[in-house]
Amino acid sequence: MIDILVKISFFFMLSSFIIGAVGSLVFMRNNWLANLCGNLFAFAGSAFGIITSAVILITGSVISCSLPTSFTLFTLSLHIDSLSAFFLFIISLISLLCSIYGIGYITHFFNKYNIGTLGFFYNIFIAGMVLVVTANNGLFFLIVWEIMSLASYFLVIYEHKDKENIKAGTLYFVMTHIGTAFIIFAFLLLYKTTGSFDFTIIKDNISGISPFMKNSIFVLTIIGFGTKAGIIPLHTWLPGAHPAAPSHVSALMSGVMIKTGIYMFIRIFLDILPDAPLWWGYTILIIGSISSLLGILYALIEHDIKRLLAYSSIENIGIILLGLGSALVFFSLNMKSFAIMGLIAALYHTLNHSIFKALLFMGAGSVISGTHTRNIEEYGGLIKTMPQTAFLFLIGSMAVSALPPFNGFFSEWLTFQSLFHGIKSFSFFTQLIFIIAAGSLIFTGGLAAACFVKAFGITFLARPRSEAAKHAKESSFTLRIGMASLAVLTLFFGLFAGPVSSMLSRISKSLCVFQDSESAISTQFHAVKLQDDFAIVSMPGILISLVLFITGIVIIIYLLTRNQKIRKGITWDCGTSLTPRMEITDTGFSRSLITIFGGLLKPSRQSDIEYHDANQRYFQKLNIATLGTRHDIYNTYLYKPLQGLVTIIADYVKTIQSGNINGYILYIFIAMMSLLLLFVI
Amino acid sequence: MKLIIICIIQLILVPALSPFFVGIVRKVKARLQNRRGASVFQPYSDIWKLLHKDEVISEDASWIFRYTPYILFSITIIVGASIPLFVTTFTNYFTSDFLVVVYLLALGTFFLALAGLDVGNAFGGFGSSREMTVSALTEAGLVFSILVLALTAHTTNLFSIASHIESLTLHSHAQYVSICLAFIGFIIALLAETGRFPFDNPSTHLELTMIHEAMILEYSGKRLALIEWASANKLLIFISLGSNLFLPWGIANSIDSADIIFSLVLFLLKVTCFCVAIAALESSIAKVRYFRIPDLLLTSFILSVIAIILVI
Amino acid sequence: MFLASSQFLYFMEIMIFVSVIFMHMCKKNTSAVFLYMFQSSMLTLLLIIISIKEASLPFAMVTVFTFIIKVIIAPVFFLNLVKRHKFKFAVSTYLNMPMTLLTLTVLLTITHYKFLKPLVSLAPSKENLLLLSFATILASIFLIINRRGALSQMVGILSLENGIVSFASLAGLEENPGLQIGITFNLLVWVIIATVFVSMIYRKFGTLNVTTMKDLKE
Amino acid sequence: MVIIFLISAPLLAAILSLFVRRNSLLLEVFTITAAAIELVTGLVIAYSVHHKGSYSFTSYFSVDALGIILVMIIAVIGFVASWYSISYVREEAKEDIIGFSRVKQYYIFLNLFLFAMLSAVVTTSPIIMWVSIEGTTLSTAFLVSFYNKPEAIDAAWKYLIINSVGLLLGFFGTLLFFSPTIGVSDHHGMIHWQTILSNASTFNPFVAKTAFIFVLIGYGTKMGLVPMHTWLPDAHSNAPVPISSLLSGVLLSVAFYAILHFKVIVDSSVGTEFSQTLLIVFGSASVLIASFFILIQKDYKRLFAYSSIEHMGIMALGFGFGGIGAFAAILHMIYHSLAKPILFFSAGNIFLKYHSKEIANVRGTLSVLPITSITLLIGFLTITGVPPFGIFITKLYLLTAGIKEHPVVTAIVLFSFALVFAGFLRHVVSMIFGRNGESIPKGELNTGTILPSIVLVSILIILGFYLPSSIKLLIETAVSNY
Repeated sequence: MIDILVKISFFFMLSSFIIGAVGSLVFMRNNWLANLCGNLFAFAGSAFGIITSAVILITGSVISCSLPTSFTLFTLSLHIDSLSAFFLFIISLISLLCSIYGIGYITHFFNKYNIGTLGFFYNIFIAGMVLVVTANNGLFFLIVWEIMSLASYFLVIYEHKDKENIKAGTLYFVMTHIGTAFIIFAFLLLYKTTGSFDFTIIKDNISGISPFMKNSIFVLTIIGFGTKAGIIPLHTWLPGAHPAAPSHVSALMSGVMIKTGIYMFIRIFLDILPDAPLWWGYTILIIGSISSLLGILYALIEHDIKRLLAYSSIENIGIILLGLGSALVFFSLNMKSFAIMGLIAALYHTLNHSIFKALLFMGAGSVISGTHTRNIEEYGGLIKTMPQTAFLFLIGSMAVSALPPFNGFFSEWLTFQSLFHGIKSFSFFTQLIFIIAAGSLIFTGGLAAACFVKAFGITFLARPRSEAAKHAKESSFTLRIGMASLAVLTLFFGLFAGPVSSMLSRISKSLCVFQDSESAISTQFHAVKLQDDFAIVSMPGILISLVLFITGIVIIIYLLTRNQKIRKGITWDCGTSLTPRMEITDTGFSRSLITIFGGLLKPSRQSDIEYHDANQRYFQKLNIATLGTRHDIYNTYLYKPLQGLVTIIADYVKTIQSGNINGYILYIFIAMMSLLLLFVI
Repeated sequence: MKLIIICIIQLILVPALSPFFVGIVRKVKARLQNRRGASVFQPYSDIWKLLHKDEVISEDASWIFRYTPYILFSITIIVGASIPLFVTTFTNYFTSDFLVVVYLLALGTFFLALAGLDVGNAFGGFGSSREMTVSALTEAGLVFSILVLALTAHTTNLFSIASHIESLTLHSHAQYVSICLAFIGFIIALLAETGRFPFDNPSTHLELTMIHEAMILEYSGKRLALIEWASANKLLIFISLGSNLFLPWGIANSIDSADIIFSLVLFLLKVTCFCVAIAALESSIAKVRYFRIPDLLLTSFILSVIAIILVI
Repeated sequence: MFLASSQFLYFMEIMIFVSVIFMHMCKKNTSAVFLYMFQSSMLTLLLIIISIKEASLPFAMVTVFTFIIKVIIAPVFFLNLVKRHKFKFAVSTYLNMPMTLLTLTVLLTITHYKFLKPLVSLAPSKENLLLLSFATILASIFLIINRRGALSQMVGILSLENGIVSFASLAGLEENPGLQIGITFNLLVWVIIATVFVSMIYRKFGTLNVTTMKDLKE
Repeated sequence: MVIIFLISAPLLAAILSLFVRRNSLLLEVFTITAAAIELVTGLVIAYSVHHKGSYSFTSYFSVDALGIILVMIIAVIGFVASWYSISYVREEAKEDIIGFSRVKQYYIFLNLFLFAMLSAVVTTSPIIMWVSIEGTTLSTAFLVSFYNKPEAIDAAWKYLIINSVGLLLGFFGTLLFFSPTIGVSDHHGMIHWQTILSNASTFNPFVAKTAFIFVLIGYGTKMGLVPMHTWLPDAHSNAPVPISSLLSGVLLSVAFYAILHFKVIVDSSVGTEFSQTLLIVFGSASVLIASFFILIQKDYKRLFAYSSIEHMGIMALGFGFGGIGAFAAILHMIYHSLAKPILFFSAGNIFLKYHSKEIANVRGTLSVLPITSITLLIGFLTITGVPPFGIFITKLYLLTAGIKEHPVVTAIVLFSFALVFAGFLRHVVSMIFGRNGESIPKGELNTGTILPSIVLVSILIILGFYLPSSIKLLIETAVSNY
């Protein structure tokens, strides 16, 4: 009964997306119709998606269906277990709110770009993601994976009049395609081992796989899906592509799309491939450490608010990988209860990051639609003109900085706890890796707070730094609805950490490998408790005490001092007149951290700066200034050499086509003679 | 009944005593500088005075500037109530995980830094920048130094850590050494977090050196009082953490009245000693250059890492 | 029946091969054309002998047709072309004379080396003949590679075709005579088109040297 | 019977066109009518092949499953190309690039070309096939040199000479294939494929191998396999656009069809491994080398030509890998034939506007030629194998077929695909987006230049999602035959 209902709901979801896609193309000529059609059907589809996933998550049932196609080996087979349903839930939830937000946000594209195509690709994009996490056949998966990439590529280059967007889109599409090539190879190796592309059949037949094959698949998967997830150093496309898309799409890309990579990591390492060796977990932990630490450092450098958020996504992917990596290590060491804990941490952070990153991107989108620039240096004082956006962005900032009582804190706490268990338990080498991971997570946490103080402070506080910021207006109603719902969700998922964790624990246990093992965490409604009383945290407790104490203190102080006068004055200006130029800049704010981490960040340096007022200065010339805006070490040391290598080969190959007909016939002659010599003996 | 009294003591002990200990530090420092110094109760008078003064608020200030003092102060009270002060049986399940404490304090720092940025004067901005830089780097040392104890005690709950460490008979020298190393790391983190020498000069108003003071430059009246009080609380919180986690001997393990009174007295003594030591330390060392700070903080982190490796 | 003896066939085949060698060496376009004429007539002789042996009338018709096209029409076309555009001297070869001859020797050796021997299983009695005509094929390709002149390349292709036809006739790989006439007709069309192109090249580039056409490269 | 109509239609159109004077409309009518007749008769034959497995008429004509696939490809692409030719040639005539005699010449050769291809596919005799394929060279040589520019003549000369050398080698190979029939059949009767195949067991393995090498080199030249491909980019980029699309999309496949015929014979003589190894060698070389050329290409028509080399490599690889690879290769042939004309037609529209083949000179086609840009984009996505278009799945099948026995080759091919994609994307994006410096009038030329592409796009999309069972059956029959 439930099966059928779920299938119907899933079908409705898909058809909504398709109707939305086609409909917005049909109504292309009319901006409003196209906009409404695209977003409302996406909304409806997402709502069905939420229903589908919620039912599966609650009942714990597994839905699978399969349709043969006219192509062999390729069946449209879907398999929604709890893990898929969880990711389906995230996708639907975020796209639901993005669609609401989109209705208002898209209006500023009217008459500039084609609304119909936006609606088309938007719906296709969501449908692609939904199918990616539910597909159960390798070929089907690859097709929807590519459709997702394709749609997102067109969304990235949607504002095609901007050259930078086109460039970012090209890089993105090339990177994702190369990533897909690795994925294809991984699937081919799976096929070679098991003779099928069907995940279920692969899972059943894989036990005899050779270690070499298994490790090859691991490496290929890490590279392939890591490209999508944006792990460092495969992230280079991400900070360009995510900002280039319209903001609600950025929210989806950063919040959800990169998670499909995480989904496949879990699916392949913990579900499909048997018996992960220890070094897999180590590798993921190291990747996670690097991504999280470097990601947030790069975010600190950024002046472009959406690029900053994109880098922060890399950081959060790193944190998720720390959870996943510890889960894998525990799993290899046969400590399944802790493995479940690590997995819960990873899944929880996946959920949380989706929510607050979507919130932040939407906030950024509101700010951009108010000020028409992405440069943080040109913002300032927006808290007065856009108070609600500011408040919601602040919540997002706090959540992403892992500050209690919001959801980011809990998942980071859980990640910390699983890392602590790693430190506690094993051999020296394992311990060292976990110490590195925990250390980088701590630094990441601190730096994230610094980064988002910067992002929020420079954007919304102080006086406006530009005319645009001065005249900004509060964003329209649907935008605020979208953001406010997400803000409520950040608090919700922070507050109900207990129930959500137990749900996640059920999801983890639904994986075959964890079927008969207990989770290391036990949850009550008010608190989450670790095995052996190692740690206890109560998110409601934190929230309640914060609310109680803050209101209490405010009331007490008000009662004590209600007779006092509060005078408004100008900010202390040391006797000069204070201008916005005197406020700290974005660069200035992060300058000291950049200098401290200069060795890692390799900021570019500029020598011989001449000031326009040089004669008034004591130092008339500054020899070296750290600009700290460029950090293309990956280009310099990884991509450029690779590209150079290919170019060199291509230049050699080019000489084949010399234009000389005698040479051409010589090729034929040589080919003929060598074939005769080689094959006919 | 007894429990409720203990609860209330636990709740108000930190805010009630913190100005006193700030006074002690100042007094000792004055003595060491051959001054007579103000009375140890002077901070109480300061707070009282400020609470009754009229206020000037910048016209550029938003609600963040207005409410940060309340948030900050509330957080210090919550944290003050969630750490072991004189009794360990007090099982505060809600907020006494050490990561919660660290992140709650970070929440305060977060808002303080925003408040520094809010009014848009030049000082507030760089104050915030420096504060965030220092706190980002300090956190690692702080967490790892406490983690040493947590791993020794097999729990991350601060009360449980205290009681475990107290009842611990150390088996190996490695554990001694590691706890000592962690303690040094913790002290460095303490000095950085509470804005003491050699990181910050709590009594400066010179833009080259100030961090904390730069952020609160715009505050006056009751809000300044709350912030001053909150930073006093923070100092006491860290001193109590240091004395009750690393040197928990004598802390009450039951709610027996005699034990508790003994423990309270011992607590006051330990904290006083700590304050004297801090004052002495502050008088004997110079403030380091701002860009030397990371070295010191990294030292704290590395020491803790070594301690962890030793403790396992 | 000396004419039908394999000695005589062998002689023809040698003549065909030798004419390719001379095509490599000749300095004038006209002499290349005459060499081709000579080669074709040798081939015709060969075909006549075979058709006599087979005593088949259709085959004789094919031979006649071949004679008309290869010995008369094609050379006439070429000679007209040469006369019209006055390109008397052929464009030089890539390799100098000794090297060219050396390469030809190598090719001849290769064809007689063991590994190609099984090819003669088609007609074991005519081993040397087959190998020699195979050598003619290789030498003709080498001619196209070695010569820079457009006309010489054409002659090379035609000579290659002669080599193949001689091989096929000797090995008995014959087809329906109608089809053979079709093939020869095809060749005629080819010759017409190619001569048009040669004159187009001469008009556009002012030379028959194909190495001047180097614009189409990467 | 109907097959007579099929192949006489283009021939008749060519002959009739000879007598047309000063009325280009009449030429167009002849051509399009002939193309329509081909399409209809092709469908009729397809119907009977689908039902009976093969179709034969007298001992001269026979069409099997793969044959009818090729006939349909020729008919469909021939029709679409004729359709496109009308507006394309009109545009050029309007701009005084070509005069009436050229237009006439164009249509005559176009029809002869179609005739040659059709007869190559439907004949039962290897020699007629050879003559027809040689005929395609001869009929298109003047179309390659159509614009009479120095580089066009250069290209046409290379086309003629290299293909002649190649085809002569192929001819030699074909003759060697007759060796098993010596003494078996009537010596002067016509030798059919079937005759050779039924006697393949008496084929001396050594001769069989030698023969196949010559055939592969020979027809491989026509098919554009590396390293015999050198003429291809020159010729395809210099011919008029509709001809390029026929050359790239159809003729190469016809040449491959010829190779496949010989492959069956040699396989039954010496086993499949020999021919498969050769096909893998040439196929992977083609894919790899072409990918590098695509990466650094500066001329968009040459770009598409190199892409054809790559795709011919894929087809060769498919049959080299065998199994599902062969299925993929035939399916790929269909998709490629449908997709390549889209690219060339778009290129033609762009060329008519921009008057340059350099990628660097073409910018911002999205604002100048919106619909052409979209078709170009779709064509690009199809040809590089991005879903939902079918080539993605055929590429995957190919890799699937290869992974078991030849993992290294598969990896190389996969790498080449990524390279091709990167190169293509870079070029196409730089053409479509960006701002055009000079003022080029906006708007499509006329519907005749875009409708053919749209028709092809719709066929492709339908076939990408849904492969009719009849086509699938045909392909499967073809796979079992070859």
